[in-house]
Amino acid sequence: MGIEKDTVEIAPGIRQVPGTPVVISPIDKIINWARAGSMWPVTFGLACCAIEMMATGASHFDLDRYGIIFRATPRQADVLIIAGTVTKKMAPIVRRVYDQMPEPKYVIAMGSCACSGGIFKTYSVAQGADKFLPVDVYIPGCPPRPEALLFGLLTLQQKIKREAKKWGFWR
Amino acid sequence: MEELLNELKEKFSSVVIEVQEKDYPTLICKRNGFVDFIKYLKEEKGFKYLIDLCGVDYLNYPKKNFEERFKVVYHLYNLDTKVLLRLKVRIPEEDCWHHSVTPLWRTADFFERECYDMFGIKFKGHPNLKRVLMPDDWEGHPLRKDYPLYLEEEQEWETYKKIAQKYKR
Amino acid sequence: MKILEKALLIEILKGLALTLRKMLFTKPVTIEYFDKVRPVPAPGFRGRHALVRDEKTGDTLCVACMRCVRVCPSKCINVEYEVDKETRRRKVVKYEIDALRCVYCGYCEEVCPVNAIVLTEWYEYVGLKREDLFFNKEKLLKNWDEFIATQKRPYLNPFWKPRGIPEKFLPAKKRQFTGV
Amino acid sequence: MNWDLIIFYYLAIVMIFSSVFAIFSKHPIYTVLLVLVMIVHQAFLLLTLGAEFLTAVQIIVYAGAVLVLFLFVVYLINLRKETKKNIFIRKVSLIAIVFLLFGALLIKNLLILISLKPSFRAYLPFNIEEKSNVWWIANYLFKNYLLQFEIIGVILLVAILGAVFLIRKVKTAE
Amino acid sequence: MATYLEINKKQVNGEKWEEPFYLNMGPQHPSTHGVLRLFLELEGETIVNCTPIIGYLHRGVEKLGENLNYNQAIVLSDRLDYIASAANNTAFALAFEKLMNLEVPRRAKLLRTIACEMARICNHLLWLATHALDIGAMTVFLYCFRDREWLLNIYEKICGARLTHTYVRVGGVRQDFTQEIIDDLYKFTEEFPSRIYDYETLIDVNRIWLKRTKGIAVVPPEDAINLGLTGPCLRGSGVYYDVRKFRPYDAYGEVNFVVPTGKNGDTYDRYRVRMEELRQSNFIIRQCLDKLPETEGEPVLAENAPDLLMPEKIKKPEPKPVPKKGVIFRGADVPVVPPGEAFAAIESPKGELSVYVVSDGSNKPWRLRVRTPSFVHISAIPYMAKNHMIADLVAIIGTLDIVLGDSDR
Amino acid sequence: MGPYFNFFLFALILLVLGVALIGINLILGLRRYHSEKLIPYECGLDPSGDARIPFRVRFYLIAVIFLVFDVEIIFLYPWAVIFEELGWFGFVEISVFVVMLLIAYIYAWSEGALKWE
Amino acid sequence: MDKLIFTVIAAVILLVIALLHVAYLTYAERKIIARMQQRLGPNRVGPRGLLQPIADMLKLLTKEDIVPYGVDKPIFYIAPLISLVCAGTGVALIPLWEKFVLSNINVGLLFILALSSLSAYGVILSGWASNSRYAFLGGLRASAQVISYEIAMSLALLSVVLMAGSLNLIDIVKAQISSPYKIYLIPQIIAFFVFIISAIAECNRVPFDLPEAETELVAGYFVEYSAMRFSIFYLAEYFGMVVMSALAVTCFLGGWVGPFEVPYIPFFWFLIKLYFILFVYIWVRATLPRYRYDQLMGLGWKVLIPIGIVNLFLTAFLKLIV
Repeated sequence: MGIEKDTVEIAPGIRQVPGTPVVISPIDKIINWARAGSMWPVTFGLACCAIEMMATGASHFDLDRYGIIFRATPRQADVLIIAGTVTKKMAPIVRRVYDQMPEPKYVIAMGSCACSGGIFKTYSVAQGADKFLPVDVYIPGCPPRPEALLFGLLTLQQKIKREAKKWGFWR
Repeated sequence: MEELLNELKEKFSSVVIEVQEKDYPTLICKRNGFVDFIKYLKEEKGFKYLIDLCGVDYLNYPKKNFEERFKVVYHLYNLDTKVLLRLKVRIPEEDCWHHSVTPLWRTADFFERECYDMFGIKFKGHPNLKRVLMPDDWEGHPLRKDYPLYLEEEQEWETYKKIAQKYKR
Repeated sequence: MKILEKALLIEILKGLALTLRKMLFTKPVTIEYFDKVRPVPAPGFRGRHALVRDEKTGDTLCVACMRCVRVCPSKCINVEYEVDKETRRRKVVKYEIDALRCVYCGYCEEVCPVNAIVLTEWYEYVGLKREDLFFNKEKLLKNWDEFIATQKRPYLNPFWKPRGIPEKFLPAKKRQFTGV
Repeated sequence: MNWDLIIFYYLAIVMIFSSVFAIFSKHPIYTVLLVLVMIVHQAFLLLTLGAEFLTAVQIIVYAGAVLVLFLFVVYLINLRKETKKNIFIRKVSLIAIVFLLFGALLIKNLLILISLKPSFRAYLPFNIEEKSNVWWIANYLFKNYLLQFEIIGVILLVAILGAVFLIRKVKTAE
Repeated sequence: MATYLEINKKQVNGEKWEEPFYLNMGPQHPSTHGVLRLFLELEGETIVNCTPIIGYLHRGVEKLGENLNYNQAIVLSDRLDYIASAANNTAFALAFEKLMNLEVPRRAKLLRTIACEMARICNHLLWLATHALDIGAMTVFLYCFRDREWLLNIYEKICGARLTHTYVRVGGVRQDFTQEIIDDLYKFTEEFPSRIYDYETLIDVNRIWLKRTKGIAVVPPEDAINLGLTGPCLRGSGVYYDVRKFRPYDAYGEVNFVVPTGKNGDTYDRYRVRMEELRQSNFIIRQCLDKLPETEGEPVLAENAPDLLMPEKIKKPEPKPVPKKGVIFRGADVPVVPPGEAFAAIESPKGELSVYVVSDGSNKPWRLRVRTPSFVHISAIPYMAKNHMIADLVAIIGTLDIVLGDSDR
Repeated sequence: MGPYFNFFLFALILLVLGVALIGINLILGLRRYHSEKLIPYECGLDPSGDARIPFRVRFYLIAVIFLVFDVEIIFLYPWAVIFEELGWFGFVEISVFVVMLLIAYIYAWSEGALKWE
Repeated sequence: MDKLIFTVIAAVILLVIALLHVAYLTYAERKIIARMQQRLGPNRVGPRGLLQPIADMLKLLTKEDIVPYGVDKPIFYIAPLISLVCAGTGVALIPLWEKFVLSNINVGLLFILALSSLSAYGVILSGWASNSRYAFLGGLRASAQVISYEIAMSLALLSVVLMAGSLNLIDIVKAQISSPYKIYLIPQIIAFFVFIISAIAECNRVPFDLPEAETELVAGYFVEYSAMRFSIFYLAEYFGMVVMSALAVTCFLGGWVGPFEVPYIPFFWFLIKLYFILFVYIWVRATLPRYRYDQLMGLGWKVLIPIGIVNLFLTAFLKLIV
């Protein structure tokens, strides 16, 4: 997975990913398992990568196997897959859609254009979605293969599984 | 083909300045009387199909033999005789307008709006001449040659600038 | 007859029969990616960038001709070099690729006269930070090592020697090239 | 105090309060909603009397059809204007008086009811243990009140004709 | 389009009992095929007015193309109509070749034709998938993607990418087919007609499908020409016009195919036209494959084709000149590009895609104009959507086969 | 403790379940409100005015016709229950009733009341 | 007091069984549709994806619950509860077995109809309360659809009542057993057909899923609902499916009766029939496109209602003759 490699041994036998909590309580584990097991992205295609995103959802790659189903409204979604070029005209809308998603929410920037503007270093293209969104996973490629998107989603799952204390209103 | 061009040249001598034989026959026209000319082409000569309408900016073009800055280029097609005709109209920079052909072709609607959006050429007689690709409050006309390809921060569009600054990490 | 067909919903039943048949008698086409199957893309797939490691010197083959830098449509390659005063050969000091800007057109591997840069068939790479996908020379060489370990040698990228282009147009080194 | 009475008090009080609030409510939608509460409770009141069929009818016809009709009517009028005008507020004092009167009446009736010991079902004109409530209703309806039943049919016919006619009139006026 | 404030004013001042109901569809909407935004004025569920608002994917391709050389501009064309990028590549390449007076080898022409027709099948499959999904048939969507995957795999073998091929280039194609690819394609052409039959079983005669498509968005032929519709949308109205037949390019002059046309000009006819085109494309691929052995061994790139690294005419003084040893600049002796202009059109799967390029003699186009079918088709939505219901609007967007990357450029 | 009691008990349990689920959700869920999040959803744009504006469709007429039909069908239920006892008499009786309904139905249909706009 | 505790336990058990059915119905739906589309469906969360519904539920439990600006708060809060209670309570009335029915009411059939007519409120109110135009349109569509198809459904059930002579669901099943046909599907095939179509429409399922048509109205009446409130709507929808299928089994397919007795599992045949009808729901969803709104209303008013009336009179006539 590539994630095991990132861990650092902080004490004999205890490995930790830098920047994450050491202790993940059992309830955190259960919640994280549930969250990782049912990540619902918003149906939000912007450009070329949207086609590969659809292809990933289709029979050959079948996102449904990992419990990933697309929801049309951001209110019921967990993940925002920015699939394609974000233009400046579109940026406020992308941001609004992100804002309207309920916590906890994650962002995947799919493809070169979404990550950094790609080839389109022009007047009308936002140079990367991370200019205005907290991107969790960057997937390079133009567009990435469906497997790469799946790999990105799995990486996000791993990331979710390492989280702690992301629940409860009193926290 | 030749006959058509000669006929047009004779009949509309006040409109057609020059006839060029390039990959397709090209007529260079004047702005005045252009609408009548193109109407004649559409209704009498069967050029019913407007393939394309676009603007070209000739600022600092190396081999320029005319004064005006812009050109509006039309590609017309006759579906029966299979003739493709290119019309060019020169538009000066200081007096940047042209006649609209939207009443003749509904398809010209978006083309003209785009041309206005990208070059700032106003089309007189267009029912709804607004920007089509860029946001309404965008400054400048991007496809002009003096417009930069990539905007630096101070030239940035206001709305985007606000968002980028608000959520800067 | 037509009315009867309509009343009995024949065409709808046919559709239902098709879906049922697909359910019962066909196999799912799904590739169980990641844990069961890791598909190998076709040779020449334009994936993660790498710099070919020269087996003799352990360094890159790149001669810093700057052709890739100039051909790149998205301007994502940055090469810096210094000239060796004695041999008048160039030596690469810095070779950086911003993978997030790359559009994977494969022009760079095609123009490279010494087949130093390659877009490998490796697609399983993502970044959690933007810096993760900013490849410098070491990373690119490491990418190559990771990739070549999965390959049966000799490896020959089709774009190093595109099929169908007359050989005489290719630079000498490319012509003689038979794989790494 | 037996269960029947407790249930009755609950239903009666909720019905009265919901209808009063329905009158006072600023917003037409709330009015409809409160009337819904009232109707449902009324249906349950019928249930305590053993009138199962009428309960179902009450819910299906009044809650499921009449109130939906009201809801559509509420959608049709301009809600914002209605809420702004708030014509009911002016008559608060009047309504309060009526409410008090009704309250007094209610309390009096409640006092009478408390003194009644036996179950309400004792007052039913027929025996629902023997045959079901539906059977009895059907028996009365289709044997004793046949003419009335057919008249209902005519009334319903007129209702549809009237509605369609009205709509047609509106359409032609446009 | 009325803004928020205007609407409010209307509502407060207007004494009318019925007020228009405004609805905003898109840019984030499952059925607008990307980032199209439609501003609707409704009466009940009927559309009184519909205003398409585009530009949410305007990436400045034309401007960027003026800053890249001709070969690099082809990379941009991939991202215009990303569903059928081989067709876009071809359009660009044809215009540039016309400008440079290049003659493309016959084998390259055949390969281009195959690539274009594969792109057409890909595109129509995606169109059918999304169109069916919009109307509610989700299984057709997945079956189409299943078969599309097959073609994408072949594309991957051809040029190493699934969507953005950059396969066609100025003067020919990037590389030749291997025998494996030809075998794959033969297998595909044999089996594909049965797959089409599958989709037709599910929707073709289905009464719901017929109800949803027949008589919806009828465009009479005159209006279709006036609206500038092209491709299957025009042919669905019964106008016989196909660039492949009228101004043949590549190898289309030497293959047989029928251009299907519709009669009524409604959504169902357009659907039938596209389904028929799927079969025709399959047939064209088959013919081209049969012709391939004749040209065995030919180069697939013209001899005088410009190098990828097109040298600029006026060379900038470089700090350190490149050593010439062992490096041949192919095409370096050819004058790069003569000044002038060229116009080339192709029948892209969505309609007529034409490129108009003006050159000033340098290695970069002075003006690169792309007339894309989607842009024109979107401008036809108000006409087609009038007096239809919201549900029909979804079908109309589907039947026009819009890609926003194509329209906004 | 009759069947009705069970019925209401079940409804009550369902209600409790629903409330409990929402309650647990309120306890377990994160809450980070900010103004952007609470703007009503309209495809990522500013909403175009209040959503609840009068809406002219023929819901009114449909509701009236539905109401009448509903009442008629409710009357048919007791008839169906007692049908065997009534025999032909009941059949004729109800035929008259339903024919009147049908007249209204056909009239409404011919007037286009069932046509949806 | 013992009896009360016993009833509560019975009710809770019934609820748990129903909830499990509902939860795994979502799983089965995903799995079956996946197989029809030559996919695999959920298979990574838990063994064979069996924990998928639980993961979904848990995730939704820990999501943020958003109440947007401009919503009508009280109605926004209670609308999902109305939906859930009205859709779910029907389970209590269904006789799973001769001796197991939680609430054996004389007019059980009518009560189920009453509940389904009440459940329109949940939809219509949620559409109105959440200040969104998609929700508003979805709510209106849903309410008109539900009331239109209720008539057709009542007519279909009326023929059954005519055959059985009772409104009690257990009596209906018993009447079926004692009738020469064993199940009412044979004489009442038309009514069954009408009933199934209107049941699909009542549950807002494909091809009648207009209120929540994703490609038109984004998510219909629950556009603004998030986290648990949304999932309660979801639960209500699937509860509705289960109740309607169970009603179909009871009224047309002979309830708990089967060709042979299965020892120890008295509900066996009931469940088998129930699963079959639920499968039909899913099967139809995987195959058919969606109707347009006016066509849907037209189908209800102009096709199903005449068929229902004709069938009713045919039944009555035949019953008198035979």
